[in-house]
Amino acid sequence: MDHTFPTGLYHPLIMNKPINHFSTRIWLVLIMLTMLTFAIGEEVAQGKAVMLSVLAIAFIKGQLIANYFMGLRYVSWLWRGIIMGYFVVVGGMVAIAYLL
Amino acid sequence: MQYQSQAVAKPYFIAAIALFLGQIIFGLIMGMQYVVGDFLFPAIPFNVARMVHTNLLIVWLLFGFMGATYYLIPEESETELFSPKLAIITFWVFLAAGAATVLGYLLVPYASLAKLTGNDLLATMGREFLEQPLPTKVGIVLVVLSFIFNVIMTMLKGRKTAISLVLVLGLVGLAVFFLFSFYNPHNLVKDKYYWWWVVHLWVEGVWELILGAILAFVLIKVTGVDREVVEKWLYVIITMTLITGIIGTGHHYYWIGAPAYWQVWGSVFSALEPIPFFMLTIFAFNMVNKRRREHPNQAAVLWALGTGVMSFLGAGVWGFMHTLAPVNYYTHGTQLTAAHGHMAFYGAYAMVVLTIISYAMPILRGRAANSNKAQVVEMWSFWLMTVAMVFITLFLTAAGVLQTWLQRISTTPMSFMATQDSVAIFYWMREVAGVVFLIGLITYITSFFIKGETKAS
Amino acid sequence: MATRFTKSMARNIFMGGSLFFFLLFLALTFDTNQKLPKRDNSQNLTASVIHGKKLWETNNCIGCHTLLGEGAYFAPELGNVYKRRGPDFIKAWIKGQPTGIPGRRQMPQFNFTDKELDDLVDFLKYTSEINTNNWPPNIEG
Amino acid sequence: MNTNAALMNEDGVLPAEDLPGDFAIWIFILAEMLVFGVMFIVYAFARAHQLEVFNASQLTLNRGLGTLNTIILITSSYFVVRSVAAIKVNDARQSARWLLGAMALGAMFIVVKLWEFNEKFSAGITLETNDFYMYYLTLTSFHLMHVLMGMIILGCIVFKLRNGDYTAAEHFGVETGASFWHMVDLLWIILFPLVYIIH
Repeated sequence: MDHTFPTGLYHPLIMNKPINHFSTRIWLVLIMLTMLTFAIGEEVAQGKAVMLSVLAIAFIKGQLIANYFMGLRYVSWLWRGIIMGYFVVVGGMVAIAYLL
Repeated sequence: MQYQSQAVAKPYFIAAIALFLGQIIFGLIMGMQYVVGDFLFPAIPFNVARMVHTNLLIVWLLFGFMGATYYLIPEESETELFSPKLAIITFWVFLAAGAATVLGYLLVPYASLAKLTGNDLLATMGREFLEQPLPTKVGIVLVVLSFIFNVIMTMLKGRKTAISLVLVLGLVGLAVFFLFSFYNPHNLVKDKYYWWWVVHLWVEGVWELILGAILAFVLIKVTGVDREVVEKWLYVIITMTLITGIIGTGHHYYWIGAPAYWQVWGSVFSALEPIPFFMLTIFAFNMVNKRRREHPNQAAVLWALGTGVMSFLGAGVWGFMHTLAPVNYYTHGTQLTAAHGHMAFYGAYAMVVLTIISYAMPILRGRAANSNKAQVVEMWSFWLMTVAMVFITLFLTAAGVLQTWLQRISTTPMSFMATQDSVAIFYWMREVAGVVFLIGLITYITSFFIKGETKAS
Repeated sequence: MATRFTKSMARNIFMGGSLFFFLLFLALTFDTNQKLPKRDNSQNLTASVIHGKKLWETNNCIGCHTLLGEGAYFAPELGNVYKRRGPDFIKAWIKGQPTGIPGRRQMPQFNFTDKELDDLVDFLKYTSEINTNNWPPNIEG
Repeated sequence: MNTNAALMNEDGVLPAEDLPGDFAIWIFILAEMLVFGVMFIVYAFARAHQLEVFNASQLTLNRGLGTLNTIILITSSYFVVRSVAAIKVNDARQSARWLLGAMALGAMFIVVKLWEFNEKFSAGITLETNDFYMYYLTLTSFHLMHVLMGMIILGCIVFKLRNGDYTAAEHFGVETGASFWHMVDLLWIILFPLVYIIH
């Protein structure tokens, strides 16, 4: 299959440190969200609000990984939609099972 | 035909169709026995008719697969077959072994057959679908080994394509998993556990590789679509097949004594088994829509598309219907299983063999395609058989649902035989549909004898 | 530009993915084999049960009946027949075949000796004591 | 080629790109996600049937180790991002180093997980103990096998990087493997709160 490489690949920005700092920032956010989930778990708090907020955190983390780690941010909306839809459907079904 | 040695496929195809006819006749006998219990008793008891019915199915499909392989491997490898002579010898050995086995079933009481054929040395007989006497089983192994040897030697000296690689993987898997038919532990649970390694890993595993390869080959030929495109989709589809199908074996382990966690593994993976079949259907239609040529053999195109649709319905949808453990708890071992089995085997394997026969047979007989007249008759046979099979499946499904209700779910469950009497009407209707199927098959065979104007290949 | 989709990658994923799931299947099989002794009633595999199983096979009982739901669907489930009917009924039934009632499904006469009948019943008793996760749903099988 | 592009871009000037890695791995990723997704849903509904059993057993899990593993896996994913970034500027050596780091983290994940399993096994817990432990062990060990598979894939890529098979212009395989590794991370992101936290 014929394939060309984007000129953006050699974009001078890529050579710059700040790019990596950006993924580092995402990483930091993910770690903080993980700690938050852990803290909620240690509180042994029960209830719908807790359950929903933990799921919401998972959703955010999933989006961050999909968009910035997997690199779907600038890919066709279809793929982002699939991943987001996946989180919505699975998370939604889980929520339904817990709320029932 | 591009290579002289492809001609060895012809006797294989003819034998396949002849045995197919036999299978259907015995199917009709069994269908009759379902409603008129003492029909042909004691000449042909039900269990004998069933052995013949199912064993003929397996044997004719194997003949079909072998014929298909002998036809497509030289063309894919772009070289003559390693040994056409060996192919002919194995043909006659296999045919003789098959015929002797069927005659044995029909003429000798099964227990005597077991004694005569050395079942005391190594007890392998008397398990569903693996009823063959020991010498036949050994014969199958030898035939398949010589066949695979022949095919691999051919491939080694020629071009290696994805299609032939997948086909050979499927055939090797077929041989390897058949070896479990020799393992028959006293422990019934283990016996059943590994019995499925033959049965399930064949039909929901390696046979699907063979199916995919044959279908991909025919699609390339009749549509002229780029090989590269077809082959990478072939890989994707069979990947899906194996990742769902292998662990999907678990849907047979719910109630035979295996641990309860199989209900989760089996349900989850087998619930996804329709996906590869769905992809196969989409793929087949896509390829035909994107065709770059109008192949004169439209009957073959019809069979190819039919394989996609019917395998999706039979194996995919009808399989899914009762594959989840909570559902299967009630439907396990009812007519629903029979309904699924009929449409899946017809839709996936019978039809793919008929597809390659439809495509290859005219070429083997020296023309690109049959005359228009012959093709019209063949298409009629396609619709007759396919529609008849849909109705067989629907009637068996109705019988199965009612049976499940009366015998399993109801708070006052009826006995097995009382239930059978209550659903007899559906068995009658199934038998009628079966007769239509036979008419379709006879029409199919007739189409081979219809002359008319044809183009040279 | 188009998304790349190469045959070699598709092949690698096929090989790797299939191997992975096959290994997983083997691992589950290994675990199943470890767990089976607690479930499969194999402590009761006496010589007579083993002989009974052989009789079951060499007379092709599975050609009409189901056993734990597997087999032909022409005649009743026998995995729990021991619990449904008891030993004496089973023996008397086998001896009394075929019924010869016109139009009814017929079971052949196998001419078993009394010892053979005992062995068959032992096999069916052993089968009925396998832990099948409570299948069948009721005694009718 | 887009992981980095995505990262660098905060002003959205780049046009839509193609998928990072081969289309075939994405089909595979979707299939895997589907399998896990169905299992997650099955778990949630099975729990609804046996609330007490699930809630009681869930509290015995070691949430600290679960969190540690989450951090390990997220960090390994980050390393993989850095590896892809490195090969895009043609630094195969650095790219391989990041991947080796990710693999080391993967190994740590496995060690922590086995430690956790060992805790449970020595407490006499098996697949058969109750439905919660059955799901817990099934889901986590199934995921664990994916970590292992991911490590093998990363190992192959390291081998090829060292061989000089990948460059800034041709690093398709690196992205393909990276996408798979991120998926393993992504699934854990759901699995961890679902099995360890939410009750």
